[in-house]
Amino acid sequence: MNKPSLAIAGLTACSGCQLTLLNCEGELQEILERFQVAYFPMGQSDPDRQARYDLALVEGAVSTPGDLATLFHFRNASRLLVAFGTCALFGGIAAQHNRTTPRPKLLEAVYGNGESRPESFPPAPFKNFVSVDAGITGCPPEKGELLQLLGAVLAGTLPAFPHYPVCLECRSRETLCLLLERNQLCLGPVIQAGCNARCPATGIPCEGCRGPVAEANVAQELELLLERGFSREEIERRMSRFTVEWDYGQRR
Amino acid sequence: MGSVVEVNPLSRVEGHGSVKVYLEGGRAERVELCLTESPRLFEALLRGRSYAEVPEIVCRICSLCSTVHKVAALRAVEDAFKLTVSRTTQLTRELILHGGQLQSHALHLYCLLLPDLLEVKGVADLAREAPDLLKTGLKLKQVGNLIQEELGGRLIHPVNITLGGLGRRTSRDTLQRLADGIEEILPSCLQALQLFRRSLPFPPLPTPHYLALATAPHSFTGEEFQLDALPGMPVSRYREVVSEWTVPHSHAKSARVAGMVPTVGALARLNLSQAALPGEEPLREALVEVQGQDIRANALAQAIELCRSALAARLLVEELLEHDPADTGRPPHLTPAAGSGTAAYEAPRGVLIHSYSFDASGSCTAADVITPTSLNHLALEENLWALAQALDGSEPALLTGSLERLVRCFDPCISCAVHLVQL
Amino acid sequence: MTAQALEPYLPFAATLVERRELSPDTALFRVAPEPAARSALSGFLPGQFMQLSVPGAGEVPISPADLPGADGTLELCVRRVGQVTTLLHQARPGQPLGLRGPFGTGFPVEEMTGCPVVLLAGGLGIAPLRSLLLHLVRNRERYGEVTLMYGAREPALMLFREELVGLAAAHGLRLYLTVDFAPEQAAGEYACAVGLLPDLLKGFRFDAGQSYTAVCGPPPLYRCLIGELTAAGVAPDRVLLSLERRMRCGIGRCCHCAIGTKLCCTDGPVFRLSELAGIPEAL
Amino acid sequence: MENSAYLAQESLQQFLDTLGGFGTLHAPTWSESGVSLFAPVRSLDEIDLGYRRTQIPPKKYLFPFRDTFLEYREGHYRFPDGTSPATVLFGVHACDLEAIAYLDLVFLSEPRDPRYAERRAKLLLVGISCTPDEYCFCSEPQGSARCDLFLEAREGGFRVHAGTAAGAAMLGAASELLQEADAAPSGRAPSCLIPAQDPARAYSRDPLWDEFARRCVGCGACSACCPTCYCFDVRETPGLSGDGSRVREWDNCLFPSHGAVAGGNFRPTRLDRLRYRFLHKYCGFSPLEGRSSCVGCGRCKELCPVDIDLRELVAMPRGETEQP
Ligand SMILES: Cc1cc2nc3c(=O)[nH]c(=O)nc-3n(C[C@H](O)[C@H](O)[C@H](O)COP(=O)(O)OP(=O)(O)OC[C@H]3O[C@@H](n4cnc5c(N)ncnc54)[C@H](O)[C@@H]3O)c2cc1C
Ligand code: SF4
Ligand code: SF4
Ligand code: SF4
Repeated sequence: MNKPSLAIAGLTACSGCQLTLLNCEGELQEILERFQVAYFPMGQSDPDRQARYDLALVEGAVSTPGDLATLFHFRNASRLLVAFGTCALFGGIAAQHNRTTPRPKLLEAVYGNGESRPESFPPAPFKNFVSVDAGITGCPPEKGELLQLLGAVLAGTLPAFPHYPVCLECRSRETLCLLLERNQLCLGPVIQAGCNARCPATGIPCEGCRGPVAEANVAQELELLLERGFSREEIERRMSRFTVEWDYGQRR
Repeated sequence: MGSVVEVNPLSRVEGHGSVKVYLEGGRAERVELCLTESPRLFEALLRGRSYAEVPEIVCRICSLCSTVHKVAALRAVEDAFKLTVSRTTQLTRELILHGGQLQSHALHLYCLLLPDLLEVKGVADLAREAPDLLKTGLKLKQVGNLIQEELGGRLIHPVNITLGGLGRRTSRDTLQRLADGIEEILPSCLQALQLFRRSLPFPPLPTPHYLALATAPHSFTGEEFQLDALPGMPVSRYREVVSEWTVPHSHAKSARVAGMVPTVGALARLNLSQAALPGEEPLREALVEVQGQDIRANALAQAIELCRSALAARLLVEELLEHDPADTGRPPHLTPAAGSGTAAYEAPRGVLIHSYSFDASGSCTAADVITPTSLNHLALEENLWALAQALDGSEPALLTGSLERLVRCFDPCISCAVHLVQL
Repeated sequence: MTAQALEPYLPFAATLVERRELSPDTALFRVAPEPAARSALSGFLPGQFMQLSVPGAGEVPISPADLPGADGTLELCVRRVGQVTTLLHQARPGQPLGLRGPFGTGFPVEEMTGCPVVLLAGGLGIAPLRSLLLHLVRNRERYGEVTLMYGAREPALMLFREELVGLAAAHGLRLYLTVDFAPEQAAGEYACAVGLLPDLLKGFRFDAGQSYTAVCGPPPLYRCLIGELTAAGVAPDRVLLSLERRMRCGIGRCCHCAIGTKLCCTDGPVFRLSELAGIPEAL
Repeated sequence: MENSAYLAQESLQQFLDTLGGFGTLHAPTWSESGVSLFAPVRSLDEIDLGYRRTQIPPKKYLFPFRDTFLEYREGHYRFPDGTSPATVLFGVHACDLEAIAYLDLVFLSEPRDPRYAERRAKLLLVGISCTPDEYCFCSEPQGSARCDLFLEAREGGFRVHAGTAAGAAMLGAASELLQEADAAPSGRAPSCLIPAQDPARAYSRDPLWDEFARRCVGCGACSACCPTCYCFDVRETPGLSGDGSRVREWDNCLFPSHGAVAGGNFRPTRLDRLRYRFLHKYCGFSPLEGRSSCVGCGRCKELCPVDIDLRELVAMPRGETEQP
């Protein structure tokens, strides 16, 4: 069998998604054996920019003209483009102020008005610019889901990730519900599971790092939290930490 | 006519960057290090966020050092609120930082640097050409990560270490498993000393001005900086000694400390601190070897720290196992108050400073993060310049290859370098 | 004993033998089960379904388009819509597959003997009805008049057209083919009417009192056709509907396929209209 | 040995030690974070004898949240190796026992579910009397025959009754700890099942339906924690080396994916899904049509973040129960 060629790249991000690949210590050697690594500057010199890729894992949000060019390059050069991580899927941590503060203001706060101010626009997810074939959510993504994706691609298909909220995994682990029992600002009911409720399982409310679950009842979550005394402003701030594009009236 | 030789992108480093050498009549005229990572403007992200959110957000500056960013941010917030944490919490934080250092050094040494020693292009080649060495490195990394994941609840951007305490105390069973894991890798750590003793075939480079924190044994934090032989400077007054500015060609900032060009990281730490751990006799020779060396010895210094972290982690696990079961590390209830706080930590790559101010409602009014890579920025440029001059007239391929290797010696973390935060 | 009898979840081994394109997104797959599994398939009724596994992607319910052949092979007519079906469409002959079944109720072919039968197929609904049709044709003398009305979106998507026309000629079937729209009639193609199945049914005269009707097609089709059939006077227990739902296990456990309090996999997929009375969600 | 005996409270620890000889002892206890759960225990003081309800019911022993039930290699499927350990589940309330009896009907009817059957055969059930609280909606049953042993609370101890041969064997092993049974058992234990409902109610126009559909956050707690909910989803997970596994996992009728197919959804709205839940709980799915599967444990009511109690739709008075 031909080895599928693999590209791993990053846009505006913390490199956590790429690091997640390197964190698959037990499987990394097998991965490197089964794929032909064509582009992976973080781990391999002389990346091949001319190649065509069977699979491109691209992390990060799109926030500069350079990012956009890179994204288009990988879209055009790849059979399967995977939005790798929450930033790529939802904009992520860097996009949290998109709705509240204009970009130039943010830039000015860091770089002043000098010439060294980099060109940049509000960080946006891939789907605003190109079509993607699959996504792995999470900030950082789960190793297990990355491995599932790689296995599925080798098998000629894409992984079947579940689409339900964090609460299911949280309950199944028999942990205390922080929303009901501790009146904490837990976003579990509206967030995509797959992390096995990492945070609630350690006693920390879900901060929503995996983005919205399909057809979330956002309006009801909002009501639940308002009832518990959180201000609308605080709730929205928390919800927008990883995803700005919430429809707070959605009940679907 | 002038021409430019470029290394773009810098590979096998974390983040996006490039090096440009401007040649004039075949001679190196100028070297520019451009850290081109897209900025995420963390300062603006933090403005108006509550004290509780600051560490959660700011740890996303960088995945590789997310643990130490998180701990530093927590400490800075706690400092602002004059909060002390329980012994369990302290020990857990120290242990997870050693996990972080193990994982980071193992990654850098075995996946990013080793290909240079073996003259191959990267980790994929290693899997073919040196699978056993790679496997050893990955095993070390795995144990570091196991510590991070078990204690932090998540491998990157840990959740269990929180303001004033812990989500929950690590169970005895888990600690026992960690102890077993650490025991297993101790021999490999010692082997790393031999492996990374080989230095790169460069001409000698400028002697660094080492900068590190004065820390207690197996701790990562301290109240004072040490810069070469200069007397201690208190962390709380870091602004008086650190001067930072932006440079036109790079998204990162450069810094001087007390007017000097500092070098931070493993090499600096080992040159400045003498604190030894029990059981570290086998390290002595290597420790002597890195004294007074230029940045090429950073790899050996990291290997030494790999051993130290494993030894320290073993001690910490034991201490945690024996420590008072009543101390669960449960965080106290916090009432926000106006204040400012600063904390400095030794990240794997060197000194890291977090500093925040809050108003009476606990909302963040000022934030400042100085990362090791910005502290190293000037030293790195100086070294590049020195190397470019020494290699004057060489083939461009040799020149760029050598420059790239030099960059790797510093183990720069570009994504954090450009996310400096200052309000 | 076959593996099937032992373990309801364990697919028996099967191999892809041959594949034939039927339309741009649909193909006919000939699948050979391991010899030990043949006895499990011997009682197969038209309208029953199999759970087909494509290793790597998973398992999907498929109603075979014909009864198992003498050599034990099955014909599966599958449209490429998602993960499993796409992987199947990429498979080459020799590809190992898995099969479980047959499951569910089939068409009551015994009860139907002596009666006229009207088959109404929309789109891919032809797959299970083809196995019924082939059964009727092979036992032609035991049934009354056989009619097939088959509607597709456009001529290119009409499956088995030549075969159906040939069968009609050889066995005296009444065959009505219709398409929602016809872009351009290419020379040499069989003519087919343009129009919707329910409209076609409106003008159709048949012995409604005696006839069994079998319907399979996309969900919206059922409601329109049932209106016409009951108006024509077909008894609700002679209106046979082959329904589709999400299915995971095929044996009444996973509960995805519930229709009211019935389970599509065990009480169906072939239901009588009379059984579905009082279940608003059924159709 | 009689099938019934008296066990004094003081002998309970020794009795538990004896039960431990029949399998790993699991019992109601508390998690570190304060959740009531069934978990392995070593001694009596870890057990909460007066517990109300565990968050996750005993179904987790028979039908775990995620279960790899097939593996494949080179395209051929097989069962994974390994068998489940013998387990003594101590301290199960009558409602949860009733629920297991219901699951038995589902999974042990032909064709038997091999994974369930294997685990069920290794699970010994020891029931115990309960004290209903405000969430319970059963009729306060004090006993149950749907277990191997039942411990009915008595002055200073328990009346222990063996319902199966395995139960009798446990009694036999503990004979030294037991005394002659006191009085007769306290009447026949009524069933916990709440009455079956007319499916037409699922399609009623009651405005409460819309209110529930508006509120439900779709968290899935009600089904995940229901002792008789057993919908499962199946996922195939290819590995890196051409092998793979097929996993089944608790599914949940409140999730949009439950009725989704390529190109559509048979239960597109939350209202459709709540109606489904009503039908499954109170009307029964074929072949158990006409049977309620609600044992009145009260979990869904207690754990729903938005206080949805589907029984309000039929205004069932508390204590109205059905005799099976
Ligand atoms: C009784 C029965 C008989 C069928 N017969 C045929 C046939 O002869 N030919 C044919 O092409 N198709 C048939 N189907 C439909 C076929 O099962 C689906 O097209 C198929 O499951 C899609 O799977 P997928 O993985 O390719 O699609 P995806 O969209 O990737 O599906 C994901 C999962 O959803 C479920 N799913 C999606 N669509 C359906 C569906 N329509 N019905 C049930 N589950 C679904 C499957 O479990 C699948 O694994 C039948 C369905 C049923 C219920
Ligand atoms: S803690 Fe959060 S995730 Fe867990 S059940 Fe409660 S709301 Fe859901
Ligand atoms: S619980 Fe929430 S914040 Fe935590 S890892 Fe899961 S999705 Fe992310
Ligand atoms: S527990 Fe309540 S909110 Fe959650 S799915 Fe069930 S009914 Fe909906």
